[in-house]
Amino acid sequence: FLEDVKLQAKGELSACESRYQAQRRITQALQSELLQLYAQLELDASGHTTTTAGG
Amino acid sequence: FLEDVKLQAKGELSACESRYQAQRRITQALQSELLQLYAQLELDASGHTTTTAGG
Amino acid sequence: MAEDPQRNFRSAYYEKVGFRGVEEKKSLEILLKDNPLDLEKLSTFSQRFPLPSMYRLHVWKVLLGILPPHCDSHCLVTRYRAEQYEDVRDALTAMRFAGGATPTTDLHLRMFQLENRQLRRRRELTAEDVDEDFLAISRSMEEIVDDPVDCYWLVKCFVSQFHNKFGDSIPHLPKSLEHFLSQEDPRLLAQLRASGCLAALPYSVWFKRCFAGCLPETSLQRIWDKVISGSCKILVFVAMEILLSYKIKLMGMKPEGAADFLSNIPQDNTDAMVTKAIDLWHKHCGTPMHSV
Repeated sequence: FLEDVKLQAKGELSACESRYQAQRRITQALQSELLQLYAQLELDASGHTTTTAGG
Repeated sequence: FLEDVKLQAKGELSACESRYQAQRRITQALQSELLQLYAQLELDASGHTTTTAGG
Repeated sequence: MAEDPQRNFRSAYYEKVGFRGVEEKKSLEILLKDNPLDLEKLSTFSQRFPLPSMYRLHVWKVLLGILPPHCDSHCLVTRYRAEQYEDVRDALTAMRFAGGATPTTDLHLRMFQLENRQLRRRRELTAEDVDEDFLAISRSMEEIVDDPVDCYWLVKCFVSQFHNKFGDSIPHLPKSLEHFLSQEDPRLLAQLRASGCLAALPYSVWFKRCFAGCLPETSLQRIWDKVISGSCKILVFVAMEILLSYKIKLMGMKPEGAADFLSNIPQDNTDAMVTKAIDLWHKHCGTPMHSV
């Protein structure tokens, strides 16, 4: 009986844990996408400045 | 004893739930930041075109 | 206790007229009433008998660990699974990997890659990031499962379990096919070897995609019953039965022609082929009690 309760809890916890882990992977993916975008924005900004200076 | 095990399981599950919720808030913040950045990048891109056309 | 003669008569009768399934369905229903579910018994059942279609997806989910053995938890866990699906899907939408027009199979591939930390940034994606094996399995699963959440979880867990459990065995399956073919039809084997066809067989469709895209879903799901419940050997016997069925045709073919033909076999007779393949598998590997 006790084992049964433990097993049931384990099943629920592992599904909950998997949902949490997915969130962590999502965070990582979003962060790396954001980093890339910021880098691009800066590149664009500096490119823009050059154009303005040239004109 | 049984009650004890059940309570412990409940505690672990609710800890997992709150970790999940915290991580979820993070990803939602990141997602809205991402949306804004995309918008800004597109604005820059279209602004750029106008400048070139004007010059 | 004496056996119930009437029951035996009825079973024999059902068997004769093709209603053996009625008895099987009843015994599966008894297994499904267990709480917690007995995974070993469910595996054994689905190794021995075809799963009735009304219970197939439920049994698959339990065997693949998408649902836990305790039935009282199914409701909660189903909610967790649905939330996880939505979380990953929404993130991919935010990252512009997916939009309204993205085919479900592509979305599911990216979701799978994100969950396995294999998703590269959108601008860095190359043709190598398109996993054709995953997509083929995903397309077939989509024909079998209506609900996208269920479909994603089934593909994800099917593919993961297949790699974890059988990853080491898959490279040996072609040798295994030769071994069993040498017992069933040594002349055919010799002929295939001599003509060069043996080396050109579509092994990756057969053994990496588990026949997805090669057989229609009605036949496919009966093979996947066996794979999901723990056997990759069944794939060898399906391959062998295909070779035996088209023996005469194959005898006169060149390797390219054979590869082409076997990758696009006629779809009309596949149910009977799968039935024969399962019989062959039981014959060579024994009727499984706790078999692999």
